[in-house]
Amino acid sequence: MKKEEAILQIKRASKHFGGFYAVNDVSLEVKRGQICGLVGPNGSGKSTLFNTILGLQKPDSGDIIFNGTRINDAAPHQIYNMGMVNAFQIPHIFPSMSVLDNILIAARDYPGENMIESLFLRRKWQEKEQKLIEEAMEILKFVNLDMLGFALTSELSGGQRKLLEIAKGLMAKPTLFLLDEPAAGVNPVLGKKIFQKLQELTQEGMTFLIIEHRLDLLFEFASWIYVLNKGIIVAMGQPHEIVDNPDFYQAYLGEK
Amino acid sequence: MNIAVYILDIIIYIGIFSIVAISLNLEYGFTGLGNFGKVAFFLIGAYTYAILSQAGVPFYLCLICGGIIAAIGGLIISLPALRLREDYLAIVTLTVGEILRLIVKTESSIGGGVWGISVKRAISISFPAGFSAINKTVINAGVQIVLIFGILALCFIVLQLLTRSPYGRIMRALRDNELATESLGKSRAKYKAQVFMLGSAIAGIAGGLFAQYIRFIDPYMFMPIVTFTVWIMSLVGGPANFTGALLGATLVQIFDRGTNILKDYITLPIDPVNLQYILFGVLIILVLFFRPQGLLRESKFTTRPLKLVYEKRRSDTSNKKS
Amino acid sequence: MSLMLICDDLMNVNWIQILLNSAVTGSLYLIGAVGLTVTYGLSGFPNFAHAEFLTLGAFIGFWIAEDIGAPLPVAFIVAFLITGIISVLCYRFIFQPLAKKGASTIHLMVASIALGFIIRYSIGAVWSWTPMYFSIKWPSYIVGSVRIAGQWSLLIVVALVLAFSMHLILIKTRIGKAIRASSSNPDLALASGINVGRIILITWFAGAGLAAVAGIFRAVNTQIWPLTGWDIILPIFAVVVLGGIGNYYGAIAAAFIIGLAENVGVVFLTSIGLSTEYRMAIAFIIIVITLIVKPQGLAMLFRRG
Amino acid sequence: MTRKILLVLLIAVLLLPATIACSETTPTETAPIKIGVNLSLTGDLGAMGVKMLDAARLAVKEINAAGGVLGRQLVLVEESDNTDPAKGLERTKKMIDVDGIQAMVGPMITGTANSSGPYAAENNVVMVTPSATAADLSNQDWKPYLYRICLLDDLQAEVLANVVMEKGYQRLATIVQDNTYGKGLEAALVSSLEVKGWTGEHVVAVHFDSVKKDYLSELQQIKDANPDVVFAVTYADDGIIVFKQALDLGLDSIAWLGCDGNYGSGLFADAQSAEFMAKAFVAGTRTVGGIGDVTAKFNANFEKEYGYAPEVYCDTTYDCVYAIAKAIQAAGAYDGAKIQAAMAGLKWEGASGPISFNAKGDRDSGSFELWKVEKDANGNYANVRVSVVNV
Amino acid sequence: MAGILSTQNVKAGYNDVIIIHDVSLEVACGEIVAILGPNGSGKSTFIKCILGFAKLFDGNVLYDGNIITGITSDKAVSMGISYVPQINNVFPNLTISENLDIGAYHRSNKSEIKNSISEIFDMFPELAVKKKNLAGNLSGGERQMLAIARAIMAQPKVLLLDEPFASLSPKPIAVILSKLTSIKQNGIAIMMVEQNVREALSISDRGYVLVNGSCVMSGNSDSLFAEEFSRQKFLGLEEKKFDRNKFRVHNDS
Repeated sequence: MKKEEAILQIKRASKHFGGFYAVNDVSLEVKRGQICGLVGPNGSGKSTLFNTILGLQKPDSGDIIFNGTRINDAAPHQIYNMGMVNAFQIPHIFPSMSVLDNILIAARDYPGENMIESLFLRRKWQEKEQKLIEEAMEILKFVNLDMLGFALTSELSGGQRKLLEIAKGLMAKPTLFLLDEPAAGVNPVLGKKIFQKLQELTQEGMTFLIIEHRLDLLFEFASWIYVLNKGIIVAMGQPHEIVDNPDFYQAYLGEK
Repeated sequence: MNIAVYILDIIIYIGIFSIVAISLNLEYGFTGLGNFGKVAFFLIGAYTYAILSQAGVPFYLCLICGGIIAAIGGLIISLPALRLREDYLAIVTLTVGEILRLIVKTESSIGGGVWGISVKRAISISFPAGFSAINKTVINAGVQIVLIFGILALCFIVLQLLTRSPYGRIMRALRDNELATESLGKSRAKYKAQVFMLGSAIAGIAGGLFAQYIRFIDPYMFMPIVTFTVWIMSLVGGPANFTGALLGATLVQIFDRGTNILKDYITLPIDPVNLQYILFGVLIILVLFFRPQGLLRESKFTTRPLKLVYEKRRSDTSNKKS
Repeated sequence: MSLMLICDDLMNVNWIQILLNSAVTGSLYLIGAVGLTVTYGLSGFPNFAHAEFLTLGAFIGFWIAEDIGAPLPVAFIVAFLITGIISVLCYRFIFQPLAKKGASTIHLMVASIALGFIIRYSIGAVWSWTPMYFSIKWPSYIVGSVRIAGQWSLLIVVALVLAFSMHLILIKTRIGKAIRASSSNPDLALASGINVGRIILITWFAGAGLAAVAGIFRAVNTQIWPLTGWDIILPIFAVVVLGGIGNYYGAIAAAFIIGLAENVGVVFLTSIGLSTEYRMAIAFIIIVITLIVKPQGLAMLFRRG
Repeated sequence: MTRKILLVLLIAVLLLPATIACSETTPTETAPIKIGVNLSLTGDLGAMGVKMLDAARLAVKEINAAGGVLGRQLVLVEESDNTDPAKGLERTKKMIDVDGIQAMVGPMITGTANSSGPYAAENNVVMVTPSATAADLSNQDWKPYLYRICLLDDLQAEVLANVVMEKGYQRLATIVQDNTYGKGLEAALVSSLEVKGWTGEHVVAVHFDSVKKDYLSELQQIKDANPDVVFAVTYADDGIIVFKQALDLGLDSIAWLGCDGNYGSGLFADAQSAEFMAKAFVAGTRTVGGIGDVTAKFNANFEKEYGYAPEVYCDTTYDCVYAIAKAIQAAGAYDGAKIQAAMAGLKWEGASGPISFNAKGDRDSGSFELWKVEKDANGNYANVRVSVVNV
Repeated sequence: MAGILSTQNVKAGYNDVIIIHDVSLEVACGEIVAILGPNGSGKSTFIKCILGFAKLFDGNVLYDGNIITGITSDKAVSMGISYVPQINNVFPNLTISENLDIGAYHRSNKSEIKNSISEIFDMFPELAVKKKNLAGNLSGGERQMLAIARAIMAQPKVLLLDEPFASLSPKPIAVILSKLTSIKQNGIAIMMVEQNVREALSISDRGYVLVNGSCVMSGNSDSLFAEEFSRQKFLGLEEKKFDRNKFRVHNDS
């Protein structure tokens, strides 16, 4: 696998609401197999940038290129099926369904999700589903939720929901996984564990783009950081470079 | 005096309204689409059946066409309406139902307007002379029960299979959290429109069955109260459970007919019709307060493989213990 | 029918009279819709039992004015108060606890339909389904080519006074500002020390009271029976939706637009050879189109509402 | 779980007949005869149906006081179709299957007659309707089991057409209820005028929804079309609103024609409506009892019993009960098929005039009254007879 | 210095998630206290739990020496605690004057309210010019000023501000800073949550630093400001030693 290749490229993307530029001429690259961090104070445009990448909002200008394809105009579900998934900061769970159901629904290329096939090709999807359940169990084990597979999602604690949100993303076997604050709202030990897991997954070729306010964790695991402030990338580099970069502190602690 | 015959009539009504109620359960209970215009699709099915059967089309084609046209109607309404907030969707569908009724009422060229339209029974049997009226009625009712419950069983099985499949999982997911479902790569517009079409088609078929059983339809039969009645059935029985729809339809029918019969034997201080509706209102509010999920809950398992895994796991743990 | 003939038809119409009729219809819808739009905006669900508040008010007014023989203004006031209190009780003991239990919008809506059943058929049980009529005889005036009946002028005056005094209340008084603040930003209203729960109760009280006034007018103009309110609930919903849910000024504009649309609609319907029965459909189509195309309705024009 | 539920369902369905069966008493030769009544006691036409039910009860009371039928008392099984034909059929079935009636008064509305007809005929149950006037009903294959005490639309329309011809009106406007009754009479009048070679023009046709109850603009339409005669088909409740609003708009300068639906003191409940009718109505039609004192006696008894004067279709409802009683008497048994056969030969003087049936079971003789509204010295309004036309 | 508002070992969060762990701090009359920390550190949650907008699991809130734990916001306002949320902090459909009137909702003396309004307009001439404008039409800085002005209308003894400078450009920040100083001079205690550390510390008397829901530093502003070297500490990065050779991926970039 070519690690140097950029899986996601953003070229001069802008997004404004009224006169306010939430994302202003941002260009960045995420390389395959990398954990890439995106940091910045509140209101710096991180979430808007994420939404733009995911197709939830259309950029006003610029290009978003995923795996060599321009995805500016793709719908969120199309982008998902191309292999880019995300985990929300506040877990988007399906409370009336079991944990396993929550994960299974995230699988891509699943034949049973077509009305005709789910009715008339039952054997086909049931076989596939058995395999998917096994995979889902693996993933649950990976995030330590394997004992809760049949619990109702509404009964999970906040931290467990967070893990479930990540597990859902993994079920889709993504090539690029966008995470919005994976460690927020979970205890520090678990937060660290999550990042360790993510690092394990990079060994399998998965790529992560992560927004995280727990800078200690992010800087420990990420290999590249972009610092966003007021819609503009003000600094980038490896964590140790960022730590020494005055622009980074200016973004976070205010103008001098 | 033939109470048995009357019971058969009740059973047939239960059958027809169960079909409408399960279509509402499909839309509302499983997918979260609050369709308050159920009667519109019921009406489309009934009028399609009536008009086609007058033209001599065989009954099964009439039913299928009724379903298809209702599905098309559902698609036309769903395209713009399904992205609406749930209360807007409710108001829009309720209003569309009334517009449709107004049209068939005013345009007498469509289905006789206010004069209504006579409908032939789907299956009419020519009895040899000397058959008693009772026997004829019973046999006719028997044929109707076979027809209606056949279709009910078919719808029930199809929907049961559908909701216990990955497709059903997506439906439930849409109900729980639309945005999350979309972000998991499922086009919510597509799935919602499909479900709405399927639900409308089923309601349309029920409308056809209703028309051929009543043998006469006119616009006064398709008031919003029909939609509300179906909602009562669904909410009482359990919106996310098809057996619940059957239970709800049965309870409402028995309540309706039972109180109507009881009034002949009990002297009430108030008019029985008024009392009936007051009790309906109280019943719904009580259900919403104390049993918002209905009498029957949603099934825990979305698919059969999941259930098998669950059972296997349970037996494994119990084996370990022993 | 050719276009020429249609034009010819339209020339013959007494447009001033049509405008007056529209004002009458619109005034009634306005009084009926104000309460619904405010409670819809604040409580977040369409209260279908609002129709029954109209009916109930009409019956209470009828009872006071005809059976007891009190003058009409007394009937208006008593109907306003009693209906308002009943509405508050309904909110307090049905909708509020349901909302606290986490009932969805649909459940609240179904509950309101159920409450509507209870009130409507209770009225039917108490007063019977036979229509009744106010015995007051109103004078009728001719002004130029226009005829004005006494009850219409009263209705229009009440609607105008209501529109203006509501405006003053909302703009000038403490409670009015609190109502607007609560519907504009409920969380901040709470953080500003406004007891939003109490504000909601007040709007339910006043809204239902106004519905009662509208119900009496409807009854005076036509008849009184248990469906008095239900007969016009969909046009009232059309006003609420077109005006922008929760927007008072939008509702004023929408009431008169829909009054105009219905009455002018009758003229156009007959001139193009359609049944006047489609008059009902005009309001319905306005609902559907507004919700699909621009769910915020006219609210964008009246941001201050 | 599912199996349990199905079991419960089954038990519930089976319990219902058990409860009914327990409360049933087996009919004997001396037990009262149950006659069905299927009217609209709630819904759009509920107000009218309630009064008609009073008339039926009066007839039963009188018959029972006179010794009943075949030595047995009559009992009414009262059902309401809520002005919904589907409900109407359901209620008919209930009366036939649960109460075992062989004859019934009603249905009140044409829709319920259409929906209930086939089932009644299959079970040999006779329906005698006081008010379903639509001509179309005569051609149904189940028609032998429906007898009609009311006179049909086309007969009434002919009388009205004569008035139009005689007075020489040239511009006809119609404002009719948007239902079988209104549209039926309107169509019958127009075709009757055509047959008679009328040269005038039908300038505007307004079909109104009786639920809308605000007809200002519709009436304005009529006014703007400048007709010289307006034909109104309403019942009492909507009629009041139409007429009071017509007065508000000054439509009393035009001649108005009425029909049986807007006959009766119910329309005078509102003073403005009464004033308008007195001013504007040149004539209205309705079926009447010709000579004889049956009508007078009915009117007097009705008013004495209920405290208000009988309104439209009260007399025919009353006659329906008598028709059934007489047919049972003639048949010698309470048996639908026999009653149906006996009914055809009946001929008597009813509250609504001389009654007999043609081959189709429709009333073939009767008198129409032309009426007007007048204010008496005390300031009370009343319908006044202009003339009587026999058809 | 007696604290007008203080917290004792509060634990707070949402639903079942605890975000704030054992935080005790206080603000005294006529003092500005800044609560600093990177985003996600729980600052906003902390301020919200005082007024019951976030869930308080444990600990106490004291106001004027009395325990007011679990108070409802309308009572808190009438007692003298005003709160300015970070977003949606004005009533967009109301004019500036009306927003101020709402601020004085629990006050009854009309002439006093009138005086307060004119005082406010003296303090915020920018708002006085536009007093008939809808708040929804104001710029970000003006909105923030209005939000603060609305809160002052309640005549609070303590003003709680949630990130008053967020997403504002330097110029309005400077204006608001000066306004806060004059508010302080009127004897109102201000407790302000902010991530713009320098701006906040430039006017505050004391500061607390929250990282990951716990208070890691506190002291007077000058001393905090002086700890410029510990800026990593503000971001919770103080003990991390980033291995410069750990990542080779980007060496060439």
